[in-house]
Amino acid sequence: MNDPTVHIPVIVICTSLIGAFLAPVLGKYRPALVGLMARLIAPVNALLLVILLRYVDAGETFHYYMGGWAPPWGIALSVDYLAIYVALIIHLVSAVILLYAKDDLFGEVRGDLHRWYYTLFLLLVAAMTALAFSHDFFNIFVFTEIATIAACALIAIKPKKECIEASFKYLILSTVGSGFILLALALIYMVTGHFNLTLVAQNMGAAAEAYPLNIMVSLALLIVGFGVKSALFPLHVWLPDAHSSAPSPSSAVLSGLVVKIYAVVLIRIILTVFGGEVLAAAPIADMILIIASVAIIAGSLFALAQTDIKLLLAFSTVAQVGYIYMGISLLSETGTMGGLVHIFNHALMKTLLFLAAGAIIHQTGLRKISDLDGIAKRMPITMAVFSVGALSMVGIPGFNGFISKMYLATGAFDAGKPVFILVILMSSLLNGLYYLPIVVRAFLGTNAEEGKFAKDELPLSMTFPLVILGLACIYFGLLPGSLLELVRKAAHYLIAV
Amino acid sequence: MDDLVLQTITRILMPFIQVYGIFVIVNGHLSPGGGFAGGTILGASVILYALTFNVGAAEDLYPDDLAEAVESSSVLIFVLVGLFAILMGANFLTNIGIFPSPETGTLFTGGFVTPLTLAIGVKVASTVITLFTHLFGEKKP
Amino acid sequence: MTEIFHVMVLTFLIICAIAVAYIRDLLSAVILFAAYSLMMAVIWQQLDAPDIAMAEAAIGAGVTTLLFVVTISKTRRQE
Amino acid sequence: MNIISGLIQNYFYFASIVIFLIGTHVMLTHSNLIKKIMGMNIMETGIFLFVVSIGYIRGGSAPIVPIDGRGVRFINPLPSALILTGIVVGVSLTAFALSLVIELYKYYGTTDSDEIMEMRRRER
Repeated sequence: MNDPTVHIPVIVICTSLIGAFLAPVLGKYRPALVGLMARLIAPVNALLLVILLRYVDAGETFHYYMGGWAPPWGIALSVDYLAIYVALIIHLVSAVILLYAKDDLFGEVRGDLHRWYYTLFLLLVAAMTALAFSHDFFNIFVFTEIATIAACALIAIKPKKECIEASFKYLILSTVGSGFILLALALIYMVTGHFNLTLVAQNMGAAAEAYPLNIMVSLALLIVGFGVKSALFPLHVWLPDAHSSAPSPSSAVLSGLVVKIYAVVLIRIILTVFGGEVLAAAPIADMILIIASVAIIAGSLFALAQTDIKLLLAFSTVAQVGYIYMGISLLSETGTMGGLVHIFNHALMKTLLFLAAGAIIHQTGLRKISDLDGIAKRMPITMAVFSVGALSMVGIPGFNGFISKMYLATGAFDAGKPVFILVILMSSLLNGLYYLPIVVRAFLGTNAEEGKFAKDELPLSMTFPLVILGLACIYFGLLPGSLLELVRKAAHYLIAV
Repeated sequence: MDDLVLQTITRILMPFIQVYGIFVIVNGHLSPGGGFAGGTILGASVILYALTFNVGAAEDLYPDDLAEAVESSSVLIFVLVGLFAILMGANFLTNIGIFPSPETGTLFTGGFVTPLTLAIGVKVASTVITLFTHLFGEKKP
Repeated sequence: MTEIFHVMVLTFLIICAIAVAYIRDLLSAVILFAAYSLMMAVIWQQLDAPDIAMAEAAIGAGVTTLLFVVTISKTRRQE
Repeated sequence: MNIISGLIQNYFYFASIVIFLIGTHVMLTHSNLIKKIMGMNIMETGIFLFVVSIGYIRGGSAPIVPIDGRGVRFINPLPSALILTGIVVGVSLTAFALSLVIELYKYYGTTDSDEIMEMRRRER
């Protein structure tokens, strides 16, 4: 273990942490440097993760023991394809969001709070990365809590009463969720005697035989606990307010990353710890499948009724989380791949849409969809990019949303449940119904002042991330090969156990 | 609250509370307690001071700038000590023997556990104080 | 004998919790909550977890109560 | 009868679940925000009690190695460590929530969630 590459997971988490706690001090004396530091940390970490990926590709996945203590005593990090994949998404997307945040923050957050904004953001990134790598219930609990507090604070930092209210609602509900998670961990610990995921998985078979009630109750509590945090359909009530009222960069990171990381953790626990026997004993996967389908349809229907653009995007997130859960609970390899690919694709699309909506609000102050007639004449680049995101969401071939939907549909077919293809088709239709009118209005509407297409008046720091995300959407729609290769390995890991 | 008796007793009591807090912190690896409990006790002494005099006095005693610096640097110390182990070729937070480790039961047996709990204790004390002054004073939290 | 003591303390805890739920005066509820936390510290000592007992006595009975009192003094006292 | 004897033997579990339920009830049904936060704390302590009582052995001793190093039966320290972290998290959640309540009071002049909802409805 003398190769320094093996330390990369820890280094990635630590650099984010160091950045988070350097930001307030640095921001006091050199305000200009804070943003620069934050914008440097994420890409550098992404680069490190790519190096780690190469290393794992050459050898095999391994576990990293904190302090050199082996599992029964120490805390382990699992360095596998799933973790690296998720961590890569986190750092790439947050790098783009941080680029965008530079100018957008001035409109939404008080100047002296900027340094604290970066602190919270980097803390959130560190906690999410740690969650992706965690191989230990103890770590999962601790970092879930850190991520929750940081996410709530990222909403409440905007001094408006809607934000504070939404943040409070989020806080209370996710505390209930954390309580359930802790109770579930206690029940699992009670019968298996370990916190380490591998050791728990080894003891799970015997424990499930001797104490089936404990295992079932803990499974239910875990699903509810992480379901609240990842806004699984009937438990999503906090999400629309929180995601729509937050500052735009916060909305993007909350909707694009935070919600999904809890889904990943839940899925990792269910598939690797509980394993096939427990899942076979009760129709857990089928139940999640049905809940996810309801989430997809209901989220889209709710979104259809919205008049506020950010609220619409927030409800769309509820539907898209349904896709992720659906893909993975199909329990076929292509289905799992579909769910995992959708994590990446949705992170790109939703970040893009929230940032574009944020740019519109930043520039014009318009939030109502009916006011957006002819907005493309004033902001052509933003609206062109928004259209790319909207078309991806609908799942037009050639954009990345299509790839994940295709895999989901194939997965449903493979799993012998072709009914769910219908759900996917229907939701695509609904997505089209609420996304395309915005695009059509913006380009063809005549409400705004007549005239030629003007140049966007956005600063470069806001246009550039938007364009990058738009190009990425198209690139991964046309050439998804390398992405799919990585996802296939991650899915293998989940299914194999 | 200009009560002479309270103020005098607080003046007398504060060092004892603080010494107890520091004792709990540095003995964290030998006896119950540790950075968290000790840090809270340490912070409570300053809160007692703030309650008997006034919040402004406590803010003068422990200004915001100092609090920010202390909080950030204590976390940084923790992380850097962990990263130092990587530099020495071991895993993160490995207790490498750069600190003296005499026989069991004496104070510095924990290797770098003692400096780490010290960092935690300082951080917690500082956080408790700033929480209080920010909630009680007129400043925004 | 310890069992009887445990059951007594636990009963006290439950009564405290119910009282916190039904008292309209927030300040009284906070004081009851402090008593609850202190009893919790006793239970943790009984459960051989002195670490938590210490943290709970300092945090639950001390800092949390203080924060509640400060908040109530800044807002309304009656529910 | 089986259930009752089980309850009597595991009175710690029983009490912790009762406390958890009281806390959740306070948290979800009371309209006052400060009461909600108190309920949150009570709920958390209920869970903590449950977790710690898992690691408890009757007749064991606290997990501190005595200086002469004799072997005694210790209780399991891992749940204690988890709960210590839980308490830290709990107090930071409480502090954050309380500061949010103060902010809300500045905007609405009340700490009652029903009244806040009413005001918001009227604004629309």
